[in-house]
Amino acid sequence: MTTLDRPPTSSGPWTADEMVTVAAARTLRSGQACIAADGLPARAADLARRLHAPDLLRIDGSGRIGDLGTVGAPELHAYWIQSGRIDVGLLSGAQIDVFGNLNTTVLGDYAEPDVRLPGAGSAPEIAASCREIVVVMRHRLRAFVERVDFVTALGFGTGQLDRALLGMRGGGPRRVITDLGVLEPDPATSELALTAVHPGVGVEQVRAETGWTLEVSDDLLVTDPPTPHELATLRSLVTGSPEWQGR
Amino acid sequence: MTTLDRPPTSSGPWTADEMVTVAAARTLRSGQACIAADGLPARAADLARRLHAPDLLRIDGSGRIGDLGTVGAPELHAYWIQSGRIDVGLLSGAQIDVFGNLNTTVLGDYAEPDVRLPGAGSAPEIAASCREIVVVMRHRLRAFVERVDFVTALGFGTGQLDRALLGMRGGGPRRVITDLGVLEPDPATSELALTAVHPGVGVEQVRAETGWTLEVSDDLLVTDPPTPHELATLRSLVTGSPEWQGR
Amino acid sequence: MATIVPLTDAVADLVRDGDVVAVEGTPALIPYAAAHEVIRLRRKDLTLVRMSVDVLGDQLVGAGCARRLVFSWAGGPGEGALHRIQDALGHGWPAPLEIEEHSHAGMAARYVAGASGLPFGVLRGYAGTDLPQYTASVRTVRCPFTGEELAAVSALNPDVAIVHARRADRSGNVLLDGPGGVCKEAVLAAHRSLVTVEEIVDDLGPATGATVLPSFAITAVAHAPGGAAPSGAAGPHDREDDSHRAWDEVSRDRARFGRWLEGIRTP
Amino acid sequence: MATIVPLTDAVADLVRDGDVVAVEGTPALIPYAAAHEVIRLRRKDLTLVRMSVDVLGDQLVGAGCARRLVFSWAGGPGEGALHRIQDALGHGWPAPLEIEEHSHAGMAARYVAGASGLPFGVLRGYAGTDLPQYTASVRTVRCPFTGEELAAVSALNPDVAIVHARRADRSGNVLLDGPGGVCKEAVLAAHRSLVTVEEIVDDLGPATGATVLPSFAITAVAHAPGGAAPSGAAGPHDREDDSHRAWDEVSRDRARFGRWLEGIRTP
Repeated sequence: MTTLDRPPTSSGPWTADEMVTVAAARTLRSGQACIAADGLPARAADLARRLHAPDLLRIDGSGRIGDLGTVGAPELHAYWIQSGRIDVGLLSGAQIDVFGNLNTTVLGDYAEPDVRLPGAGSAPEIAASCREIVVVMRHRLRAFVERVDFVTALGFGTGQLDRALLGMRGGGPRRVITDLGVLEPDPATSELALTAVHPGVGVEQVRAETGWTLEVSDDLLVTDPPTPHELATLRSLVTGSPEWQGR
Repeated sequence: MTTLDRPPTSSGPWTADEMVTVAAARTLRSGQACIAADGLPARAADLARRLHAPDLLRIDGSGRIGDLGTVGAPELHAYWIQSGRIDVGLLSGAQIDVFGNLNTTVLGDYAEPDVRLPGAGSAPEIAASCREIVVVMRHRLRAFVERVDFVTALGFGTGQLDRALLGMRGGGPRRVITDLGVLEPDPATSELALTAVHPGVGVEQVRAETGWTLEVSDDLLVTDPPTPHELATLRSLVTGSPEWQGR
Repeated sequence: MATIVPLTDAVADLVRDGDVVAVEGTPALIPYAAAHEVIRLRRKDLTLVRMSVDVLGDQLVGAGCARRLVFSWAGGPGEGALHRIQDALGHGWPAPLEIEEHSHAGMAARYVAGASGLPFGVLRGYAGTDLPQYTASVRTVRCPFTGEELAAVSALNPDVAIVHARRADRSGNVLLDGPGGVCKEAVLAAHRSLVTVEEIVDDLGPATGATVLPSFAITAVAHAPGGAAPSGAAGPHDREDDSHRAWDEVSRDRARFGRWLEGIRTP
Repeated sequence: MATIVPLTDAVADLVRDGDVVAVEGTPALIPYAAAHEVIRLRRKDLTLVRMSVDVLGDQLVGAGCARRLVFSWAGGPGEGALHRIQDALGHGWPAPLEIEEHSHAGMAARYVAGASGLPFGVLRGYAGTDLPQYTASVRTVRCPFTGEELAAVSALNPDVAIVHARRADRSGNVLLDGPGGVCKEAVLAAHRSLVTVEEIVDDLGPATGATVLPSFAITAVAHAPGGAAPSGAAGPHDREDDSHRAWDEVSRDRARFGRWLEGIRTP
């Protein structure tokens, strides 16, 4: 990443999804174990394995443990997720709020929803137990809300102490990577603040798509653009359109 | 079985262990699932499969499910034993008492035992959850006691209501097969009473080896002697000496 | 011991109006043939229990078989909706639909408890989420050693479980396609069970106990080659995506769905 | 990620005086080589956790390594006793021995809870037996749905777990010999773990996840061909019976055991 001097004025020859996927892949390290929802999160993990993290172990929601075979849903959730031994959980959602809580259940009231979403899947326990959570989402005003309509997966709840009070072992959201930039929890408040923008994206554009008063880091960075090698590798992985919904 | 007219005066050309094994095998039916401790109980199950119960499924303490492979100890105990789906549990013990409680833990006081025995193994939960329990033991006064020194596996506890009060699903001991005869719980009291003697065994001999006032069934039977076919089949299975200890 | 019976007879015998019916299966092996028999037999008032509700669930709800869903994920193609389920939830068509929703971890723990003869399961789950306030089958339990509070979920013991598997032998022992999902737990938790299989063979071949369901733990086995189609064909992902897209078209429209339903019901 | 290290270094690094050490393995694959390193390194004050305590446990107790046993079965050849354990229990030789005993079901539930990050496990167990009054790690818990009382056991999270397996790949992923026993749970429950393996290969070959321990969940892998001898040779049962009988002779007599111990400790 490079320090921001002035807002870049054009995005490069890559799509917003490609930028998100590359940025998410860069957060993963070799030797880690990660669990990634289907679609874009899974693709970010696969990309990391091809680029800089050949020994990243990817566990998926169907129980696949890397290339080592498959375990049943009970074992997946008890021995692998709940035990807290997974380093990174990659999640997505239809809504995220200032405290990084995710909603994949309903928009509107539970009993009379405006939109019924798919539901929880493994997200509540991934969010609770993985050492850290990386969220990938499209950055839109309807999705980045002050308070999610339904807490499907806990971020920091209503503030900094909630996770500890609930006895959670996982550290919660460490980074939210969107198609506009990167948000990270403020160490003092756990509120998500903007710490980087992608090339060609301005802070005001991010604020306009964020439903709370977005704090901006003093050290705001501009994400390094995807390298030709990153893009070529990613494009060799991609078939079909990515799916975003956290699962 | 034939009704007892007079005590037979000689045992046949078989050993006491063979008589027990044959009598235990006869209680098992094709289509049942049984779990049998190693040694004589397991041999009884194997004999039944060769004789009259080809579709008897034998589950063993190491997690073997018949010829269908092996499951881990957690699955064995949770899905197979605890669930209550096993028809017959074949157990043994160093002591048994009037209510069919079994001891494989200590003779004497727990803290300062006269004899330290191997311990519980899977017996407590087999005794609790199998639809019925068949006990095989050598009939000796030191083993057939009014009250076991330590309850390792519950029979009927201290009386007829104990199992129900503890919420147990399994029916408890249905039959105790010894080298002298067969004991079954009295339907009214759950106390073990003598319901059959093996050929050549007299009631007084059984009473002399029993540490409580043994009731004798009005319809006392004499076990049919092992047939030549039963004996030949058993002998083709046997290698080494049988082990009795409940596991 | 499982009996080996024709599929229609098995469904007619085992699935009754008002039953709680678990239908499980990894994406590659979904028991569509059995579910379509349920539709043909016009079973009604079912509670459908399924961790990941997908096209099969949409079909059973649209056909009016299910009045209640117990699930932990209900999603259509891509980000798409399951239109028949949305229609039932939003407009009560063809009948109102109740839901009871969980997380995957909670559903898995409920099946495990059911298969294990326990009344409840314990997990680190649901904490801080809004799920428990809408789900009576989530409570808390305190660790008798540490005092810590954990989530408790009530055991699932469906009236009947339906799964699809690769093969069975002639005694009714079933080889599951692997340890994925909760097929084994669903069968062991249920009072009755039906396993449809691709083939019935003399010998199951090499297997570990972890992926075998012994005959004595199953009620009925039905030979249903292709019984998981359109799931489970070679190249599962492409095939599944295609069929999902095709289903989206059918499901979007009540009339078009009605024609699909007529096709299913016409012998 | 597991590191692949020489056996002696692994044991020296991972097993420390006073540790709670789980040593598991089905009868065919008992990690004798690692246990003998523990003896050579004169580790002491260990709590040995092992469901079925057999010759290996007798050796560790006789050598003065263990001051406490947590187990659910402790039996020698046939109906025979484990003389070193009997001697420690009865006469405090070479040191007093404490015991904490369970049923197999309880021990399995304790390992599962430990591997699952839960503080306790629930089972239908121990009911009506005298075991709970001598075992602080058994209590009761009430079902928050039915009110029923069930047994609760505290989780086992050993300091270190030692198991033996067929093979590992060069990244330290381990193929277990099958789903028998509690090897997988012991490793996942422990803070540190050592897997000794017969061979280290380029490719583990076909496996299901149920029998694989991924490298990231293991601390160290040591190449120890024959490391389960005398268990685990071809024709395990005969071989085991023979070695059990031979051990009975050694174990019966303190002096003879002393010579055996000297042999083990002499490089």
